[in-house]
Amino acid sequence: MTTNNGHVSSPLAVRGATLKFGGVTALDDVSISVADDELLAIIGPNGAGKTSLLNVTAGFYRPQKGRVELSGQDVTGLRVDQIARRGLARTFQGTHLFAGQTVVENIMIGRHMLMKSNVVQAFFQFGPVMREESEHREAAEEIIDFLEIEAIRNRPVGTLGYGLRKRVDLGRALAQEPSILLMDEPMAGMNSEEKEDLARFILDVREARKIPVVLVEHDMGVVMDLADRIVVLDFGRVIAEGTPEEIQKDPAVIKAYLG
Amino acid sequence: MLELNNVEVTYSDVILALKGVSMTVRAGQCVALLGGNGAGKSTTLKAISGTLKSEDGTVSAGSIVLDGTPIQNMEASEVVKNGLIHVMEGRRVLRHLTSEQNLIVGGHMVPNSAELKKRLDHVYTLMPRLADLRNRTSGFMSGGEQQLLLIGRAMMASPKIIAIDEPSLGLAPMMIRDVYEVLKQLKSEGTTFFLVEQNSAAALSIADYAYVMENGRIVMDGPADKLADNEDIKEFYLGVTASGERKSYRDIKHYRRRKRWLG
Amino acid sequence: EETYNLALLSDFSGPYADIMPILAGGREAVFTWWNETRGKELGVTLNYKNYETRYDAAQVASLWPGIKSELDPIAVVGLGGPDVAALSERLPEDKIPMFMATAAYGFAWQPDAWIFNPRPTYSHESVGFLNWMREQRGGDEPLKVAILASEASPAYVDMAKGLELYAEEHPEEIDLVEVIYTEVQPTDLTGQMRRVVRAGAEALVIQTNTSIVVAAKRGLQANGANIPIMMSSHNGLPASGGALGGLEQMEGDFEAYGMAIAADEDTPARQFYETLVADYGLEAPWNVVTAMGVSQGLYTVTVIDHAIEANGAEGLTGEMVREALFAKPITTEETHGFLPTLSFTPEAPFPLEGLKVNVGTVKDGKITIAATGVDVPQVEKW
Amino acid sequence: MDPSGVFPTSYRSDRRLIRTRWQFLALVVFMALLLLAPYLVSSRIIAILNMMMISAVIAVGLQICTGYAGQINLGQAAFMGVGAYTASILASKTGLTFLLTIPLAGLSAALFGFLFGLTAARIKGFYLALTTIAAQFLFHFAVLNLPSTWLGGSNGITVPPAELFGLRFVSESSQFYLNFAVSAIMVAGAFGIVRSRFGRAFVAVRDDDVAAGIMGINVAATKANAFLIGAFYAGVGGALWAYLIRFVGVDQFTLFHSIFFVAMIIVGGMGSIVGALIGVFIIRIIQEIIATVGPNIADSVSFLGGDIVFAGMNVVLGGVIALFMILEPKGLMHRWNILKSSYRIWPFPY
Amino acid sequence: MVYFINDIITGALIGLLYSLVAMGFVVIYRASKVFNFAQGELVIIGGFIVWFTTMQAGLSLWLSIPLSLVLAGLVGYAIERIFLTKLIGESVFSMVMVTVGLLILLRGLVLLVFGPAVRPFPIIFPLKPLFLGDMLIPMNLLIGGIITIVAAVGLSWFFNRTRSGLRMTAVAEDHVVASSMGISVKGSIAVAWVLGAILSTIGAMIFLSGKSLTFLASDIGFAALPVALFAGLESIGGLILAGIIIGIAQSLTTNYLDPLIGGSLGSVVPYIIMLAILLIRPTGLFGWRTIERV
Ligand SMILES: Nc1ncnc2c1ncn2[C@@H]1O[C@H](COP(=O)(O)OP(=O)(O)OP(=O)(O)O)[C@@H](O)[C@H]1O
Ligand SMILES: Nc1ncnc2c1ncn2[C@@H]1O[C@H](COP(=O)(O)OP(=O)(O)OP(=O)(O)O)[C@@H](O)[C@H]1O
Ligand SMILES: [Mg+2]
Ligand SMILES: [Mg+2]
Repeated sequence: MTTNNGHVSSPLAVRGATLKFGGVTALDDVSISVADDELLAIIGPNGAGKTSLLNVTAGFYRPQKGRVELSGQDVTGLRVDQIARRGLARTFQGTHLFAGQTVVENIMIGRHMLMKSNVVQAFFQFGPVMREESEHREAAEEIIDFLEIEAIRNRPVGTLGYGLRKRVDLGRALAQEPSILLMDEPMAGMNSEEKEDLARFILDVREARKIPVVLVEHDMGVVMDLADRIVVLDFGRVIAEGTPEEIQKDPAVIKAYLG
Repeated sequence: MLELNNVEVTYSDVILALKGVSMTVRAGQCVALLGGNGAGKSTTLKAISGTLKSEDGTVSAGSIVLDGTPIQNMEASEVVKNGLIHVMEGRRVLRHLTSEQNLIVGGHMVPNSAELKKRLDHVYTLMPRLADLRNRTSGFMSGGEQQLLLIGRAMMASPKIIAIDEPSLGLAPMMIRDVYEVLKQLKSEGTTFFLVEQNSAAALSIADYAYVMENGRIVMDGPADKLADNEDIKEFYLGVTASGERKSYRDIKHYRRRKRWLG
Repeated sequence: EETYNLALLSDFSGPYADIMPILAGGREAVFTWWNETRGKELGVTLNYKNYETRYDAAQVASLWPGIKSELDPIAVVGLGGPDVAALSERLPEDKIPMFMATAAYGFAWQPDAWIFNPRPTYSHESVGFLNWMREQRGGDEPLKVAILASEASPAYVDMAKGLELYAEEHPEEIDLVEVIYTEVQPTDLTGQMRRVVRAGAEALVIQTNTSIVVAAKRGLQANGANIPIMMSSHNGLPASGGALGGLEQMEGDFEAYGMAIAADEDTPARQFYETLVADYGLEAPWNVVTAMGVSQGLYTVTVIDHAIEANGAEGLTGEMVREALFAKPITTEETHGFLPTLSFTPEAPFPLEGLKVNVGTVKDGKITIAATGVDVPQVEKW
Repeated sequence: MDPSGVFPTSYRSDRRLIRTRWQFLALVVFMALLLLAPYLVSSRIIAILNMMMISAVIAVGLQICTGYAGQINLGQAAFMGVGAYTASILASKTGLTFLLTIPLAGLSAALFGFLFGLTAARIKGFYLALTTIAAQFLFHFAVLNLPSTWLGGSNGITVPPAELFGLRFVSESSQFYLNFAVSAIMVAGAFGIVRSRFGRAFVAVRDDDVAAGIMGINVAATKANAFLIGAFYAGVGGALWAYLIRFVGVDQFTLFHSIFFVAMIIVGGMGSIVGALIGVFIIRIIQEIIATVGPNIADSVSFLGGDIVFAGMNVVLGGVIALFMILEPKGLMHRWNILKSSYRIWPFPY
Repeated sequence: MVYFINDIITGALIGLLYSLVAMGFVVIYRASKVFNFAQGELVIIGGFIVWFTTMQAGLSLWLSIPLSLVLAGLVGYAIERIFLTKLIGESVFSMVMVTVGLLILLRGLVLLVFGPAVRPFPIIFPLKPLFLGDMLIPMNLLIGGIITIVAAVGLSWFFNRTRSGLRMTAVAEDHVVASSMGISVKGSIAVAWVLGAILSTIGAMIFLSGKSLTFLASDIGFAALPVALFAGLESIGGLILAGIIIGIAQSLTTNYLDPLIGGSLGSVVPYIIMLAILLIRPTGLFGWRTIERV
């Protein structure tokens, strides 16, 4: 992708982000950039700042220093929903699903920002609203099909096990038709069969949507197999960056993380 | 020590989540419970610890006996007084309290402050990371840090039996090793464990006996080492092929999926 | 033998629940008395039924159609503001008059009313009292007055507003030195009372409620002052004295309203009360609330009496009852001295001419009549 | 609702509120009965129905704001008051037809609600509940202290009856049709709103406003919208109220009235339009029963004395609310939903 | 000037009375996360208990005051047992809503049991004010202020420094987690209501001493609420500052602004101040900040 002033811009770039909470430095001058259609993994010990990095990217935290760019546009300081509307979707560490709502409803909420009807139309339930509902419902069902969660379609999410919730979480993010997807520990709480499934889903998403994915994950098997490139954080700093092979051999990474 | 006989659990009076589960945990043992998503593992733990009520669930049949006392549908705080602590999933720390206050609350039944201090030190030596974080507001800690705190908090009560839900969830590889070291240590000190895990390899490495649950029923059980050799377990839970190699996630076959997306 | 129905609106569970049983007892005893005396002569029985309004306009509005279809009353015996609010537009349509017990409110001061008060507005009553007090004091100076009101209810605001306007237009009579707004159960009025004392107030008008009287009294006592307080019927001397722990605490304070004072003296009103107690099952004590209920009952039955006289015992309608009210004054004899002679006109819901108030006070720990038939000057509508 | 084994075949049918012919029939019969009610029952009952329909509009609005969007609102009576005053002033001073005053009343209440909704962007939970109480007190203060030529001050405002083509809505039954028409539109609209993207956004903000933001939902705007819509309903209800009582005064819109609206949605169940309707029905019925039966009890059991019976009103109402919370904390609709899902899976318990 | 200072002092003391009533409220919140809408009703119930033991039973103050506090505690306990225990395990929201029901119910019960009459309230604190030169300070408010400060310091120490306090805090954080750690949620909530009822009764004594008692006295509950929110729902110590600020503001408004505008701005001023502070600090001056973590 090229911007008008000519230089190549990546779908997502964080430049020199520093984030402090009181005395705690969660991020210390972190820069990453994601290439088109790339699967970038971010790894690092607990408390290294991985989630914080995603939060800064998504606009949930505002870095004290540094900038966040989406396709070359500076989005630092925008509200989360504004950033989401620019095509950034994420899944959560732990779940932040709407527990009382069913799976379909959760996914439909993901489509909220793509829908256009206004309150008056909704009140009178005429014309375009109904059509729009059906269209988006169809898209939601497609995602449900894809993630193979048809059976639990009408179950309230609060009654699902941890693993299924993560799948719904992914579905909801996909429903936003993002141009970049951030995933925070999607595999946590799954057995290896389920991890295989989810890995397949992630690969399929990339293939079908051609969007870059940023993945934070502790399961080294998953990370090494799926990632095109890995960034390693420790104490809020990037300590290594490279292909899976390089990272696996990096002594600093072994010392800080792999053990 | 802990015995479940034909336990059935119903949520909201309609959803039958456990359909006659029986298992036994002997004193000093570590028993692992494996199973896929939604199999009913967490439900089993909640049934034991009495925390079902908050989700509108009840033990609708069968009995749960802890050291001779029937504890099905008992008040959660009473179950704890009988010596069982449940470490819940979902990283439920007391968010506005500091990490150390969380630990102190965990040890609230400790009679005197000298003993409390001793236990705190014990936790800090086993998990030095928590010592660094002692004055952090727990709600702001990272996911993994919270997970550690939960384990530490359970230790503070020094229960006879710890029922723990996915201790390795969200922990970095090194940290998993450390935590399992801690569990082993506690086990050697005589604590009984009832362990629900997705990280089956880790779980089987410390467990004496294991149950596999699917769809609210126990489908397989046996000594941990026996199960670890089972073909199906290897394939689905340990992620190794029959030949003993780890498969690559990239090689998962498309044909296993029923349908391609946006084809 | 004819039977007519009266609908009685009551508040046993709202803000006036404390006085309701007594007030209800008073008016019901009058109906019993009338049925057994005049009613027998005329061949008419008055039936009545209580309806609980909770002092809530919604409840009144919702009850009204039922009252109409169930009772088809020839008159409504009302209680307070919510009844007026809910029914002021309905009664003219349904052609049923309503008779109230209390003083009137400014907001109901409209011509061609179907709702009537035997007493003028609270502001009329306080103005009448204050003028009397100024004459008692003598001299040409205006009387320095403070008002203690509350915004908790618009009715309370209304009471203050009328007096304020009068004072503005008659500076030579009343000098309003302070208008203080407080809560219905004030925390402490020491500071406010100090301002009143410093302003040299000679009278303190409190027509709101008993709790405010008590708090004001304590505030005055703390300041070592004793400014006479003027109260109205619903928060008068016995009620306020009782809430202070004894009438003697109210020594020198006043109550003033256009109705008989329930004093210890032997008055015609007192005698009639004794008759009701002795022969007609009245259980209420001799106090202002009973007096209010009895006077309400009395002028209601008198109007009906007049209506029967004019139209015969058969086929009486609400409209006839209202006409009877304008046709002929209700004399003070007919109400056994409970009310002055009342001459209603279609101009206002209360008599505009010949208004009088009575003043009661506490002397040596006893309620005594300080003045009767005090003239009320003309008060402009506010 | 479909029995076990019947599944929807299109997304539209899955969304449908009325699923079977029987349901449709039941609805038609219900509406027809309501329409004919003035010819079938006494005017007392019609008066009760009038009260219920007006309360229903207001409670449904509160349900959207509190039940769906999770913004606890103890100022609904104030919002209602704004609507009632707007309609009264427009009707009495400009003689505007009710066809315009009612929506305008809704809009002015919506504006007032929106202002408080803006605070909801920052203030949450119980803190917010208390700021809505502030709305209640400020409304009271404003009416009494603004020049009385504006809002009538302590005098209140007399309202001319609603009129259409020379027909005056003064009798119980003519008002019934006015209330019926407006409340039917408002309730149907509420169903539309809660099932649209707005309803989903409300629920999202209620359940987890952090996640909602990350889903691209503007959280602050959504909360303000919830207040706006809730207040709009209150305003419309207030206008109906003004036309019903034909006199508005500030003491008709107190904190206690707000509390009763909250009680209605509690009893019916949070987060359900039908629940709000049920709640209105139950609370109003209890009020009416006590008001009707009370005097008879007082008459026949004289030793109880009138005051005991009537003080019992609050005890019974409060008791019913407390009892509902204890026995059915999620409201009646929840019990109904459980019944429904058992029916859906019957005869297979799993 | 003297009068101005006097108004400030009286205002501050009235503010402290609000703090005390608010304290009952905060204590219940701190130990159970239940926001008790029926706080004003607890005050009148306390008031009626005091009235009953003194005026009705005729006990001396030395006997009746402790007895009233015990009875109030019992009433608090009973309310908790009847209405809240059954809801443990349900959402906190349900519990809060039950207090809305309680608000209506208790009002009715008070009417039913004590009737609606305005009753004299015993003179518990000397009626004679304290004279400081030209200033006079109501005795009940002065003593009440001292009691309030002592209670605030004590309770604040209890909740922040002792292990029992920490235990209750844990309950307020998360009922399920607390009970899964062996903390009796029931016990904590019971203690909270007992304390809340006792504090309300003390509040009633100061508020009503030498005045009169009706069910209208419950309005103080809504007058005190802004103080609690201003301070932040978790902060007991903060109530003192909040009460003083709101009390002074209210006193100055009623004494100097109201006469100018001819209205009752004083009664809404606490709410206006509260709104302003919440817009700046959404959880009050000292309340816990909401933790949002993804
Ligand atoms: N809002 C906050 N306030 C204070 N400290 C915070 C906040 N958010 C994060 N931190 C701290 O910043 C550090 C980095 O946290 P972060 O959640 O980014 O870690 P992480 O790499 O995602 O760890 P994990 O793998 O355990 O999830 C942690 O020590 C955490 O305690
Ligand atoms: N509150 C609830 N209401 C209704 N059904 C529930 C509830 N909680 C759990 N269930 C259902 O009970 C079954 C067992 O759930 P449980 O949480 O025990 O699974 P799990 O084995 O722990 O799964 P995971 O590994 O994903 O955590 C699931 O089908 C789930 O949907
Ligand atoms: Mg993280
Ligand atoms: Mg689980």
